Amino acid sequence: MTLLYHKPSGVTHFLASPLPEMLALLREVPCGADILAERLCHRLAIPCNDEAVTVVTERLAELAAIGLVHSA
Amino acid sequence: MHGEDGQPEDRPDVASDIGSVEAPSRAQKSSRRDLLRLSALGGAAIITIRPGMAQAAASVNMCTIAVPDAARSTKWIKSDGTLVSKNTANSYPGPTSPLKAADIKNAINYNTSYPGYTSAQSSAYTNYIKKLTQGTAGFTCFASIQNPA
Amino acid sequence: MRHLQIRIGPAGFRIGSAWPGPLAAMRDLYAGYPMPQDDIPTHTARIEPTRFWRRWIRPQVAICGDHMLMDTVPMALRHGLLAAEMAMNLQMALGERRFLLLHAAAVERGGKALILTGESGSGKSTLAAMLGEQGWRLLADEFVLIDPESMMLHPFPRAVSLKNSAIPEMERIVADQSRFGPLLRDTPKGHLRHLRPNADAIARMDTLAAPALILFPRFGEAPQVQGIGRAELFVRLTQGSTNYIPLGERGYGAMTKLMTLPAAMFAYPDTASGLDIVERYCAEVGL
Amino acid sequence: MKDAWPLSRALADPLSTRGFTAQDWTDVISIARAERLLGSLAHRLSGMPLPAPVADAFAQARVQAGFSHIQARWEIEMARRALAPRGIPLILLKGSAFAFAGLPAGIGRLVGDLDILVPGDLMAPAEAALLAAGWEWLKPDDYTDAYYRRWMHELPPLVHRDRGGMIDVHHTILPLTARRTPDADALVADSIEVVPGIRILSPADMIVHAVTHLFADGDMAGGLRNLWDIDRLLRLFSADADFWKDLKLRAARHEMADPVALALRLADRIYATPVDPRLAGYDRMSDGLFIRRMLARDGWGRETRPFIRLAFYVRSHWMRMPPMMLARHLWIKARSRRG
Repeated sequence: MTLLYHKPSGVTHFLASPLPEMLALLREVPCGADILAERLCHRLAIPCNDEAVTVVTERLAELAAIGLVHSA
Repeated sequence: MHGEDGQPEDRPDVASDIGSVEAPSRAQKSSRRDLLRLSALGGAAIITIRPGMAQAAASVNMCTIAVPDAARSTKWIKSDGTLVSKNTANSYPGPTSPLKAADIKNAINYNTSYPGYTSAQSSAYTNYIKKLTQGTAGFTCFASIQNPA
Repeated sequence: MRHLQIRIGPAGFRIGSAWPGPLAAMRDLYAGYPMPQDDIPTHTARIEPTRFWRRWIRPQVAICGDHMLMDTVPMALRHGLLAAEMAMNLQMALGERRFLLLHAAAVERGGKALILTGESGSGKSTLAAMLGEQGWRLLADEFVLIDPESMMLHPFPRAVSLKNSAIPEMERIVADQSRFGPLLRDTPKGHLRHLRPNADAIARMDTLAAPALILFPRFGEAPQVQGIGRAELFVRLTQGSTNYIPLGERGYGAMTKLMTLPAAMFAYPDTASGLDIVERYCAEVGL
Repeated sequence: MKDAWPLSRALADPLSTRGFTAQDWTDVISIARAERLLGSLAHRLSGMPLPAPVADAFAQARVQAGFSHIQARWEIEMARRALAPRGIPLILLKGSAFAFAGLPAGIGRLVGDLDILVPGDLMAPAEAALLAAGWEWLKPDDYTDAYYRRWMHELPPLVHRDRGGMIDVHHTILPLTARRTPDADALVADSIEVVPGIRILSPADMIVHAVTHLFADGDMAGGLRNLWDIDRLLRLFSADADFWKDLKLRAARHEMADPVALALRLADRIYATPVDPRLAGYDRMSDGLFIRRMLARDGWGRETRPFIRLAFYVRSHWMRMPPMMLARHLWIKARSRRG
């Protein structure tokens, strides 16, 4: 679990993996869900498949709902 | 999608302060793979800290909630907690007097019934209370009841 | 409006009452407390009739002040003292923006503070009151105030509210009967009696202490001790804080520092074994 | 204190607090909290030598206002993210506008709900976009809902299901039942872009809106704070040579000339706001009633003068509705309360 204080909203969140890893990757280079899933799998050294893309897409939506990421 | 911090300089106030609580991802490779399995979606990945005991410790157990609130007092409460016209199937008239915080707390935590009401009725009332949002009558009380932990 | 002014730690209160009775009880209970700094209380608490005739006819006491809550149940006039105490609590819980405020009790020894927290009924007040009579200094009962910058604990030695079985327990060990308020029967929290902290706790209310240990007691179960993970500690402390969120980044900073303190949870069947467990934890961390 | 006059004096002229006794300070703090003006007072008196407890209370009031600004800006940002992709501009009103644009009226002010103005023809898409982004109805009963949609100048309030923040979406600045009809299209057309996608009203329109809020919204409750907003805005805007001329034109265009004149006279009397006497007009007998109503607090922060309050409550309903509709409204409200 990673603890995070989000300054713009003043809200505290706990994030479970792989959300912190996803945020770290987006901070390096912003990108869409497909590419993010690939980069994440690469970083975690696991094979990338459709399931991974689905999970990343869902998790991105959760992050967007609390405002930690947003569409360009 | 973009990470907020990936935004250009004209959004200087969007910076996150991430501090690690417990060493993350010292997990085995198999559990790493689990992270990206569909089944992993079942569990909550985000816990947001909400106002806990937003109210005085002293006020806890002291407030009451009218079910439904005064403006909608003619409505009945369905088992899922939504308000419906009276005599709708699976619905009940509200309690004759507002429910007390101590009883609500027990009902939320231990599924107990309200004094004088059946368990089906009680669960409808509790579901109604759980749906209260900020700005609605009774929310302040509900927020103060929310159990620490 | 007839009223009383007192200072408790950093907070100056003005307590107004529509009736003389509760105010007289407050005066006795808070005898010996200092006046607000510069005679300027900045927290106003009031108890008033819910309707004007309710002052005389079946009196109903509403809990009011600068900060108020909707939906609070009016109280009987015989519980007016409790209503006044609750009105004071409300001012702190809803208004405090300098200190991080934890719903907890605290005691001090050798400059270090033990924080006892948990839900109502966990026995934290009783344990703190007991320790306060046994060589520890009582720092706070209802609210623990932490300065987010220095991380020092600022004493807030309010009268301790003893409930039910804790009342006879404390009556047995406190010799000075004038320290007790009237016995309030059948309040919404059961039987209740207030206890003024001892003279030392009041005289040294401006002497700060460094938090050293956080314990979560749980009364009424067989003795059992367990650790608490840091994430869980964080969540429990925030849920027990009345102003964590509105303090913003300062609150977060303070909470992450508190999170690094030694902490544990324990269950205990009676006060004696509870005190025993507390002392063992304290010995472990050199407190 | 017998009323809130020392508070309004302190805001207008901080040096007037130099003779304050300990009791005066305690009273003025309670009154200012009740009027939601403690943060504003704290800023007005910053830099003056203050007794330690007062300085501490003021510092805490500033913290409180500061965090409400963080929350307000975040609600604005989240609303922008919901509306911008559909090309709907966000025109901020009231406290959110002051806080976002950094106007002096925002300093120390508590900002509550998010109020936005949306062009009338974009109301439906705006509603859909907000619902999709997690805002929900407060689940009002059918009558209230129908009433809002038919007669009010806004959607029924929406609350965000996770954050709890409330948003009021207006398409004009007065209820359609009111006897005056502001020119909503002109409000939108002359609004000013602060950052891409986020706009505020033009200075003259902002004053006109603050005036509608002062008089039409409720029964003059919170009047001292709303008038303080007007004072702060007028002092800023009137530095522009054309401002008073603009204000006169806009007030006329929105059918608000009389209320604007009254607000200017009240600001002059209560906060010594410099106003153009040609717009303010002559004092009237009734001005004094408004002033007595707005200052009705005792030293414990409690409301006083119940008769005047009641009169203003009834008046506020008269202003918003034709008599027959008012009767119907009060009847239905009374029945639902009796339940």
